[in-house]
Amino acid sequence: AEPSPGITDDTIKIGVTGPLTGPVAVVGGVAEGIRARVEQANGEGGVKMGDGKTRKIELVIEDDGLDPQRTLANVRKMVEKDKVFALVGTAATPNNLAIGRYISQKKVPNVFMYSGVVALNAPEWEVGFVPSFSTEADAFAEYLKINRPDARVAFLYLNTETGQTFMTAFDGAIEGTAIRVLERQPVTSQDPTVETQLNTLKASGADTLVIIAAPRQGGEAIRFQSESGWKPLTLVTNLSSAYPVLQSVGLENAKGIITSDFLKPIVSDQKSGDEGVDRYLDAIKSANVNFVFANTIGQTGYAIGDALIQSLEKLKQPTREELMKVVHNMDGWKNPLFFDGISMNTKEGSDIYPVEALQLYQFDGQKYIPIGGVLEFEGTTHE
Amino acid sequence: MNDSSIEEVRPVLQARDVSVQFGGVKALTDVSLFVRPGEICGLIGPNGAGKSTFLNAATRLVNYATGSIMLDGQPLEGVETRDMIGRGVARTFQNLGIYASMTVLENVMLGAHHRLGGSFAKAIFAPLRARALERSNREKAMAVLEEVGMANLAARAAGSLAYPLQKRMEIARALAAEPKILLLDEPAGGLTHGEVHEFGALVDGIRRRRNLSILLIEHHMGLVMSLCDRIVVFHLGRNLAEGTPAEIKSNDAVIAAYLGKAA
Amino acid sequence: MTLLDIRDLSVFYGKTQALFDCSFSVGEGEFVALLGSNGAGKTTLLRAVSGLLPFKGSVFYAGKALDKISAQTRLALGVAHIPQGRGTFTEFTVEENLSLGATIVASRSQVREDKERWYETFPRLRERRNQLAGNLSGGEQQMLAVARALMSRPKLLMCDEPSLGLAPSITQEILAIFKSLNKENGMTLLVVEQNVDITLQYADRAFVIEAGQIVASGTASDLIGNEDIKKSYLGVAG
Amino acid sequence: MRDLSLSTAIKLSLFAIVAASISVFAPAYALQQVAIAIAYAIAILGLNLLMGYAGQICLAQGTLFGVGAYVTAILNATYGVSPLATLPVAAAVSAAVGLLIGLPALRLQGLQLAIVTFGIAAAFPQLLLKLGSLTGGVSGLPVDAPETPGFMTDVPELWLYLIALACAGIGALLVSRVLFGDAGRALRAQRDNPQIAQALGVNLTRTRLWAFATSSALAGLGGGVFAIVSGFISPESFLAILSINIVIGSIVGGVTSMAGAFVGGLFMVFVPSWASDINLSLGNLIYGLALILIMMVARNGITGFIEKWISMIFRRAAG
Amino acid sequence: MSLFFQLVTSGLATGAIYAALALALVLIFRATNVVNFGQGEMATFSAYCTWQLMQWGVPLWLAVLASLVGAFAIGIVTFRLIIRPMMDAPVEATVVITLGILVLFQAACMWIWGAEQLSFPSLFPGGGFGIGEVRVLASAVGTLAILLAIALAMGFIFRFTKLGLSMRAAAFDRTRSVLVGVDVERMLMLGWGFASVIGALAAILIAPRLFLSPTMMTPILFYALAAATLGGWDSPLGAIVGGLAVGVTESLGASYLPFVGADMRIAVPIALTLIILLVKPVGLFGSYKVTKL
Ligand SMILES: Nc1ncnc2c1ncn2[C@@H]1O[C@H](COP(=O)(O)OP(=O)(O)OP(=O)(O)O)[C@@H](O)[C@H]1O
Ligand SMILES: Nc1ncnc2c1ncn2[C@@H]1O[C@H](COP(=O)(O)OP(=O)(O)OP(=O)(O)O)[C@@H](O)[C@H]1O
Ligand SMILES: CC(C)C[C@H](N)C(=O)O
Ligand SMILES: [Mg+2]
Ligand SMILES: [Mg+2]
Repeated sequence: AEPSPGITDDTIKIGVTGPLTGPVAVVGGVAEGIRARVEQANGEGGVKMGDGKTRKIELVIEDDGLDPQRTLANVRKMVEKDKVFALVGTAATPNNLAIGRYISQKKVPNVFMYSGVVALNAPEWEVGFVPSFSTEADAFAEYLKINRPDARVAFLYLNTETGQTFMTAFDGAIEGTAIRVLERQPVTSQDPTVETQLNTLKASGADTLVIIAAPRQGGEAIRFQSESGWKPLTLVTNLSSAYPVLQSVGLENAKGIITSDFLKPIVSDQKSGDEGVDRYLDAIKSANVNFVFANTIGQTGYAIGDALIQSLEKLKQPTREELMKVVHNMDGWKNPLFFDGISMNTKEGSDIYPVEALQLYQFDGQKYIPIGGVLEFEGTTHE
Repeated sequence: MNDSSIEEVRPVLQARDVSVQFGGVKALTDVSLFVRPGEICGLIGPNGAGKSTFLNAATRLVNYATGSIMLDGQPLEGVETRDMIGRGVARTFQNLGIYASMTVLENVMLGAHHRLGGSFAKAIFAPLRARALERSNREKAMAVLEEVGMANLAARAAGSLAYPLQKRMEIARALAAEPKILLLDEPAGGLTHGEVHEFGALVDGIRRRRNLSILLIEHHMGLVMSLCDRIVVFHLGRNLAEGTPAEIKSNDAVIAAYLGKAA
Repeated sequence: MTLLDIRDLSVFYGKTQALFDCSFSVGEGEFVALLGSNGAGKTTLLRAVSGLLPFKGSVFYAGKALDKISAQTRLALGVAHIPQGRGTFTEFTVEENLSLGATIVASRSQVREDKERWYETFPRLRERRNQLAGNLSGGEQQMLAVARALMSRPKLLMCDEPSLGLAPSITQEILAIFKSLNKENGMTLLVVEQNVDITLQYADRAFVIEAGQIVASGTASDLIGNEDIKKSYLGVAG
Repeated sequence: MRDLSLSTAIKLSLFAIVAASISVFAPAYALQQVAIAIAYAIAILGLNLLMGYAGQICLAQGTLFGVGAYVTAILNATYGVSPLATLPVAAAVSAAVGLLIGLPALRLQGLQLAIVTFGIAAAFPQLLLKLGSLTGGVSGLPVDAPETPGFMTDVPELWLYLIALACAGIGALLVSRVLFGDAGRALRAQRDNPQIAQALGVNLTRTRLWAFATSSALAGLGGGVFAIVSGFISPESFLAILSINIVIGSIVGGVTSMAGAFVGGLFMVFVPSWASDINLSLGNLIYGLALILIMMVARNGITGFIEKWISMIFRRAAG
Repeated sequence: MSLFFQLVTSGLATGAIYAALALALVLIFRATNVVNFGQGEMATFSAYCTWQLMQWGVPLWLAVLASLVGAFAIGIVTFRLIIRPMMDAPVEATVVITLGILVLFQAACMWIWGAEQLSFPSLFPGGGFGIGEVRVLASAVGTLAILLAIALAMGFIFRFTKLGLSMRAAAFDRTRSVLVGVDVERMLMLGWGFASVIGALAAILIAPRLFLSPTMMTPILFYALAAATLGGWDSPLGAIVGGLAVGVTESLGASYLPFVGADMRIAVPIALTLIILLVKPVGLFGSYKVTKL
């Protein structure tokens, strides 16, 4: 077949857009993580692709400040001017929604989006990456059903699709159990503080606090539950349970919180003997990334970069259609940063969510300790 | 005050027992004053006597606590500031009320605003009519500038004029409003002696041509005495005296309070 | 002894020249009037001397060349300027205005003393001491401007049209105050005025400025008698 | 007078040349960007009237822009109205909302008004989320592309660009009608000194409300165009920062200049991304420096700066 | 009922955060007639400097002291380089310039220290104490006490000292100030320096609550502006009262007004500000400007 735009015999051009600046610049870590993995691969000579040719990846990174309008502008420029082969790791839901129509029109793959929301609008040309928030909700519900079957839950939720998706799924999962939700309070990423919401949640008499919020507010909530004399069982979304967040809160304040993740916990920048983690540490060091090693967003970026490279290795023909075929038919792909037992699986036509398993962790004041086994939700991602 | 004189012709402007207070400061206490049609009435008094405040009250820029002010026999209570000019009261300001960044012509054209209405609706939906009005307004404004001898300065920025010319431009703007009565607050400020004479002639000419009533506040005694038909004197926010220039000039109370020894 | 010596002073507003090579001097302890019609350049001259405008030529004050000296320093050297249009701090109280007038005065007791003195002179200001200057009547503000300038106890007081907006009796009073400061404290005065007749009653000497140039000068008594000059430059009819 | 119409003619033809060459030389993706810049420019035109001439600082112009965008999107996505037909409605609804926002302006001035309106801008995205059933919440709303005339189906962006340009033309006409006449004078008069203006018979209430309404109508029109050109809108596009950016665009372009509105719109769209093109990690540093340096060099905005130079050159040539 | 008191208490704590930035805004406004939108970001930069010094092993108090001195220098340099050349530029230009300062300092922090939030040590003992069921944070009490002291000192200096009078005069009118011998540039420079110090102190006080990050001040900006407006832009004490009023009403409104809720709580300070301004357009403690006709 005719090669698609953006690919030559020795290079392939890939576009990344994300918020490198602005209030959620932490999410820019995705782009940085991808860059680290790609530079690593290029440094090792390039990617030996399925058609037998070895290509170097040329990354085009653009800053969109999380403004969907700028995301679209960046994508158009990358597609029409820079002629990228595909987009990877596009951050945040509204931004992916904004480019949906355009990428379907132009038939440009938008792979391994950094978005935890299920409903998108160009499924043929997209594939997700991180587990949906509904998956995380299921995992939390699962934990409660076993460990606190009569939990009285208070929700602090991000007032976007993120929080909505999470709560809808959670409500569905606890149906028919003795678990009750007593109070829900929204937060926005613009809220200066969330004391008010937390006070109201505390006053509800709940014994379980579920935190679905961006790092700043999530961190504040973690601190609150330890400071306020309220000692609920605290479940925190992985959006705001990364080690650096806990550091900012004070590790002792985070003791006992429970979170779920598909990544291995990394709490030290020293070689651990785990090959995947060690290669990651090398990569981010030589790429001189702007996040710290323990940042899960950066790790996710690196994992996305690795997934990209794996898909290219399997690309038999240098076309965009072929790429979509590959990423829509993943069967148990491994990833260096994934927790053992979690892999990527998709099925063309029915399942575009590569990661649908989570591991629960509890923080012991120093590090995350896995609790229970991997929770598998393969093929069950729902609204 | 002098009731018999009021009977003769109805005054254009008549104030009775007007008091104005700013917080604890009593700026005016029960002052009365009237201006007959076609008359130039002088209003003098020491600094802080309340002259400007009276003008502000008469144009409804400040509220008066008691008393009444009537225009053509109509009470002004409840009339909005912005409607005063439409009722025929135009004024100048002691501390200059000019628009420094606009041209002289624009300033003068603003005088006719109350007649044109300056409505956005008209400008947007009836642009041709708005443009025609604008043209005729400009011509009239030029004519007024001609009348005060400032036509050659029409395109200058008002702020760049010398102080006395700015004051004169304010008069032109007031005239563009085609008022019945003109209230002038120290219009001759900054003029030299000779210029004051010339200025007096200008004001008198305007009054005659347009058959205007004028209330004139000035500290320039030569001008006031030569120009005014009648003079009212305020002191400490009250009426002190009233009379013809000759009477005022020789009024001991006025000399003591205001004129000083060598008037 | 000459206190203020102005030589070939030229001032430009952008490209337009307002003063052309003006030269004159004011002796210490003199009361000098600067006369001239509108737009002659009187204000410009004062602004140049007090440091509000840059100039060409030279201005010496007590033997010092002023061109490199900042406005603050000029004030400290004793040059005070009461600007046209008063320049009071309208959003400050009368009292604060007087305090500001004494910015360069270090001695608190002197400030207190002087305030008392000017309140004595202008009882109106005392009545209004806690009122905002902007709410004063025009003439009251003029009094305040004068009192404020005197708070720094200047050696050379330049006053731009003090009579503007003042009642005749107050004009006389202020000129009389100037005169007595001049006589008793030896303060040098340079007063710009339109009100020629009254000014010449108090001044020792006068210069006439016209279209940016000094066109005449003389003692006050000379000028009062000189109908020619009065007619052609000062517009005083008969 | 003749001078004035001559310079207007020169400006207009210059504008036409620029507009035409953009449509010829700009690649499709850039053309769409330019169309978005023009949508912002329409809102800036309104803000210039309000801020530059009426002297009222409104930090909610982005909100009114958003109202317009949502009116267009809702009418189109929910009720199937053809996109272009929604534009007058978008302008009208925004005008009405603008009147409401303008009410406090009758009593508040300057800084105080700026801050109250800024608050409204900050609350707007939350309100959009709260009214999710109407606005589509965080997922936003799609907008149909307007039907492209046959001969340009290859470059639908060109059609979008022309639509934006036409709307901007209407906006500019509207503003010029208001500004160059008695209404405009009254507007400036109440800005420079409201008390004197009142004494001259200016109805402050009416003048200010009209200024708000006109400005908001233009914001709404711009927003509608924005929705059409983007094809998709969501609350994230109308955060408080948008209102700030519109104000920046207005000032950088020149608050009292109509051409400045276009400069400002282009500035808003292109300069931040150029800055990050220069160096990805220093993008905002460069942008911040650019803001400061531009204002230091061109304190009356870019058009003010250019006009100063042009008139200087003319004067040189003449004298 | 205990929820009510808890909401009031934590509203006060949050209000103290708003008041801190508002105080710096009011100071610079009073001293230079400029609303410095970048004040918060300049302050964040100083807080990062403190953090950095501590990373290098400097003890907290010394680090704070050093950064406050540094903040003074930053204020002065900003004035010299950016503001002084623009002293007689139109106000719009200044608005963009201060927004430029905001962007610049935020970008600088992000470039040097990254986007991640960091923990910042509190000047006060951690935790708090309970009054009945109500929990009071020691840091909130401490912050408020310091702010109050600063506001009173500022008010005193502005009103009763020669320096304060001169600073106000310089902000009011340059020419007039020059004529009475006020060193205008120096006053404005001091204004920038002091405001920068107060801002830095504010940032150091509130960073422990907000976590240190380049954008920590951004969400506060509107609330601080509202607080300053509510209190009246020329009153330091007003800034504190305004900040606390905003904090408490917002906290109560978010909990007790169901149609507002936590997601629309920003409507509460807007409404409060609007109502107060409609009654008193210059704010609670603001003074009216005068125009004599
Ligand atoms: N807004 C105000 N607040 C407080 N006092 C005021 C206000 N306006 C005027 N006054 C006071 O009222 C008195 C009268 O002032 P007004 O301006 O009417 O005097 P005037 O007769 O015009 O004096 P002048 O000849 O000096 O202009 C003055 O003592 C002044 O201080
Ligand atoms: N800021 C300025 N810009 C340009 N030209 C100016 C400026 N100020 C004054 N001029 C011009 O300089 C000349 C001298 O003005 P100046 O104010 O010194 O005159 P004056 O003698 O004080 O007049 P008046 O009696 O009206 O106060 C005038 O022609 C005036 O137009
Ligand atoms: C924190 C946010 C950037 C996450 C975003 N709401 C998402 O959909 O992934
Ligand atoms: Mg008066
Ligand atoms: Mg003068």
